[in-house]
Amino acid sequence: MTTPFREILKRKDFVVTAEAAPVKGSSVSKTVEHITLLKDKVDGLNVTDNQSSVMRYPSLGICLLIKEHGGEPVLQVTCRDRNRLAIQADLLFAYSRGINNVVCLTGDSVDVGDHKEAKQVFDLDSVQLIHLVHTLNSGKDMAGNELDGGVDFCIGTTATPSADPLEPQLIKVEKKLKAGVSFIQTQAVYEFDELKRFTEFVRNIDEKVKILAGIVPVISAKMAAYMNDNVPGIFIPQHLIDELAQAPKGTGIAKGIEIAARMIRQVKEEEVCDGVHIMFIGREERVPEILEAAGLL
Amino acid sequence: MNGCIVAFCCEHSAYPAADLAGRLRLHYPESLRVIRVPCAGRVDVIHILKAFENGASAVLVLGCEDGACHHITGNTRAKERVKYCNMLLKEVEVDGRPVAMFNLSPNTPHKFVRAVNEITKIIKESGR
Amino acid sequence: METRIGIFLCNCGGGMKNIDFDAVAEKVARMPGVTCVNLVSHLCLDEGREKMIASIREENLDRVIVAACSPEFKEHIFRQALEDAGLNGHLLAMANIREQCSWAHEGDVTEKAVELIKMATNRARLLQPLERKELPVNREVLVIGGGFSAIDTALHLSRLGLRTTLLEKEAVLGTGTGEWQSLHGFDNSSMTAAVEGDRNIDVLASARMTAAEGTIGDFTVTITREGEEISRKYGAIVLATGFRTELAPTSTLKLRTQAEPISGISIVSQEQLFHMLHNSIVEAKPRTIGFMFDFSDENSRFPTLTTLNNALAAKNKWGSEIYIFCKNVKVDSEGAEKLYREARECGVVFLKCETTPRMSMDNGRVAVEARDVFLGEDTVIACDLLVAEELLLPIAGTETLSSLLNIRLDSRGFYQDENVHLYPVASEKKGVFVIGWCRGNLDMGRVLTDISSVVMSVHGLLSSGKILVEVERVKVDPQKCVACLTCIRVCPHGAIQLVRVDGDKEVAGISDLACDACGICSAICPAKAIKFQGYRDEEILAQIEAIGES
Amino acid sequence: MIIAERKPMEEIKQAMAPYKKVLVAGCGTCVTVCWVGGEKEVEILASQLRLARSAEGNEIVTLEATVERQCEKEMVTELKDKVAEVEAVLSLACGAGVQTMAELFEDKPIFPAVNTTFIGMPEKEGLWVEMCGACGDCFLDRTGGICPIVRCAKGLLNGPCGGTRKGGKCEIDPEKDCAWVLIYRRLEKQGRLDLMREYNPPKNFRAVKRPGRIQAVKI
Repeated sequence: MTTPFREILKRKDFVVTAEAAPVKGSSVSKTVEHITLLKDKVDGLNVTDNQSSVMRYPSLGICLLIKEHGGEPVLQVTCRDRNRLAIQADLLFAYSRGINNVVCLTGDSVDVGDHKEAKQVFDLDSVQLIHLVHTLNSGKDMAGNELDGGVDFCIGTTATPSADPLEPQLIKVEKKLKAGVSFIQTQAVYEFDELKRFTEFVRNIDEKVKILAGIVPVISAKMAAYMNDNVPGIFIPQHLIDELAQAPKGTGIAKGIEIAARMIRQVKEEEVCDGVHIMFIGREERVPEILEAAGLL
Repeated sequence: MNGCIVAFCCEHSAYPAADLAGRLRLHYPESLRVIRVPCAGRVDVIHILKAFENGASAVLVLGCEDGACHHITGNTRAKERVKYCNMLLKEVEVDGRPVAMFNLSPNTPHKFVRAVNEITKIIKESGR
Repeated sequence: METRIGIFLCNCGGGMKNIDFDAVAEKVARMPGVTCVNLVSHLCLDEGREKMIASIREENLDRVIVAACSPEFKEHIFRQALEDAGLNGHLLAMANIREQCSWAHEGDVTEKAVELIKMATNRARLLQPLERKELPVNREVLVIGGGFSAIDTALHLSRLGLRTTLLEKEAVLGTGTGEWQSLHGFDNSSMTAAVEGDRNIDVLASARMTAAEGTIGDFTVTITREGEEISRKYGAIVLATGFRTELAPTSTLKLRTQAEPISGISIVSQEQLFHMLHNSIVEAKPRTIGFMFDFSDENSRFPTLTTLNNALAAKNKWGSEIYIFCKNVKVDSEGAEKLYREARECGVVFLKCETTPRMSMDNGRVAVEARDVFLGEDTVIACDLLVAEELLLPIAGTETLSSLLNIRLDSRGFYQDENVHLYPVASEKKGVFVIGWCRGNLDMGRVLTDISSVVMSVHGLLSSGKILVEVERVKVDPQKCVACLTCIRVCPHGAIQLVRVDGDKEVAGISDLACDACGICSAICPAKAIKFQGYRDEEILAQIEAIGES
Repeated sequence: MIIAERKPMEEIKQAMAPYKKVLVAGCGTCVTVCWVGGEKEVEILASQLRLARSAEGNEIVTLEATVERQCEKEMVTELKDKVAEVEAVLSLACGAGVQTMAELFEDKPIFPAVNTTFIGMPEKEGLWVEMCGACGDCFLDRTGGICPIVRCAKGLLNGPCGGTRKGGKCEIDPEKDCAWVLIYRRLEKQGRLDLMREYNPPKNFRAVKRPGRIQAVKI
């Protein structure tokens, strides 16, 4: 029996979660492999919700698989694809099947995804979504109706510490904290000082909230440049791009893992955050190497 | 189908250039019909379209040199309009009806004749 | 009432042999509305004009077609003939059958001539009379600037009886440029004294223009002086704001500031050298002096003159060895050739280099390393004093002034200069002029030309106190205008504003004074509400329709 | 003001294919101002159609007319005689104008020649930007007079998303500003940033009961 994520956040000094990206299609065997490989090495497996607006297997479905295979799922819910009715319904279903952790986020615009002509919903925004989960936790739905069997979610959200300008982002983080979250997982960060500045800001508002630093290994200078141009909210500094460019051919992944592990170590040693959230999209099988290099195994 | 070339000539540049071409006896096709305008920027899309409706085989818009328009922006606007006209004509798949813009100064009659010859060549190549 | 069109054919005394005028006359006479066709051999001469006037009167014509030479040459003469016959001059249409028909083609062009006349006739049917009116203008002139060109312009205008205000941002006139002008042979102090003694010139020092509106003949300018706002009215505005210099970016060593002690300075500006030469505040005479110019900005007439003057003065006063590093020496300005010869004769060495020389400090001296293209070898010259290359740049505030007055800057940030149609001193806004160094890097001769040009232009515009304008030549139809502001945004002359008509409705209104009759607005109006008399859509399209008719 | 965009010519040409005589009808209000459906555009579209058809050897006759507001029955009625003469009408008005025309002339096929896109304003000559989403529940008072409903690509009500690009540009288009960064700057300038820190609850999307219908007070 795994420990509920809520308990881990309370007890553990350094929390580690990893992302399990859903597949495009119905074949989940590979995902099951990743789940089996990672479930005991990390404290929670976090499932994205049509990430980058690319249609995939549902977050909820993968969370069920994680649950079935004995892992601790963290359900990501975006506001892009569902209105308030659908979101509430999904959350009721999730809770009834033992999925008790939810990350509330806005979601990327459909313009960046593979169904650009879709109508994007955004009936709610991420702050309102956090409020909504609290409402459900209190035994009522958004319209004020009593629920027959309530829910009790552990609520998390996301933030972008490297945004420019930062101040408007921080105001939004402040609103999220006031709405009440147990943890924040950040967008990928590459500058330690940015992370430090961000956590100081959060600590000033909420001492108890757990902050998990987002780690996305970059495996080539080309990928870094691509991400800078195309992935919303990601800013990879030039010195890292240079470091990657200098890595000998064929050692890109190793270099990426090295850089990621270095960041994790620094985060842990300087006690800047309460943990990390590792997103090695498409290379989930190599997450253990990062954990090992960072001394987390 | 009259097959003429209609040339809208700015009175500050192309029109005197055309006069000078005549005085120097620089010959060009007889099918040219000059319409004098106060500035290339006065030439409107509808003037060009109507010239084609009337059977013109090509339209020239001739204005002052870049950066030296008597009315500052008239020549650049005319260039944009000519581009727009080409787009409108392409939209309706009316091929081989060239609209072109040339910039010249009043003392360049050769440039005027070259513009006329160039458009004549384009018409001939398109077989109209 | 049916139109009565008279056609006047001129064969230019037999200068158009490839047109059969009798055939033309016969064909054009058949066009509807044509009352008479007259064949004249020299329509532009007195005899021809008299015939024309008589015919207009006798036949009671209300439209006149002249088929002759280009309207570029004689249109105004024929217009006057119409006026003399009691007809509005704008009821004339010309067919250019000489330059653009007879002379442009070999072989018989009778048919083309007929068609050109048809085009003109089609247009003429639609022409409307255009009234002219005298509008009063303010005779006062605002000259912005306090340097040589500003002062000289004001003095000239005053002598012609036009009151002038000199607006200077510094506390006194002539600051900053005094030495430059003395260098080129002008006495600054006597000029400022002349201004002070001139009752026609009003000096507003420590003052800036902070707002401007209105059009030629009627500008309202807000001037801010020591926090106080003054509103004044002028008929014309002359910008003579001068220039500033900056060390060229190619110079790798820093220029000392003026505040630092003169002794020990090894890199100086032209102005600092001038100071050293003329104020005798130099401890040790520099034995070797280097000059650099024409590397960053090849438009170097002014730096050339300054260099030659300073080099000669240094040679005479200190007997220094002088080396001039430059790409080219531009000696086409007045007096430059002579100065250059003098410099060569007294031993100044010119080194022609394709690339900017390298400079380094060497024991308090500046080592200049250059490759002379004629010698083809590298030369290193240690200079006690190096006069660095300077760039001439627009003064701070140029952008502010240009946006206040709505005039453009060129690619280098100077006031409109490159446009040959406005050359040398007009801006795109009627009644606003730019002269001297604020429109670019000029030599003294050109500055003097600017001053005369602007004085003539302003005098011509304002001296009589009124301007003759064509009334509503370009006009907005208030019924059709949807006040979309497009024309206001596109007018290159700032001649259109929102106005209230019929009590309250806001529509675009064109100032007859400021309008320069380009027709850009009438082409772009999405509601087709702007009519440009003589070039209305109808008038242009009528010409197109005549093409190929026959 | 309502902003529209001309439909692709191909679509218009196909729609007009069965007809020999049509009325091209413009509107003198919003679409004139945004350079899409005024007298000038009517003239150009009619000319284009004639050129296209004459190139096919299948001439079309076009009547042209522009009324002050095509969304007013009384004004569209002016076109009665012209409509009677033609087989079809090509309208350059917004959707409201096209429907007014269709309702008034029930027996005639009416075709839209433009796509109505948004409520906006000119940012500069010839560039129109969306400003209002007609949500029926205006809260510009809380956002420094900048509407996040339409100026934020996601219509977020509580601050920027995490995708804001460097320099405060939008996630989906580096040409566009992030509305929430604009709101931040405006409120900061006004010393009213506390307003941005306040929670905005979910929006009432039934503020206008669709289809919208508003009865003004009868006076």
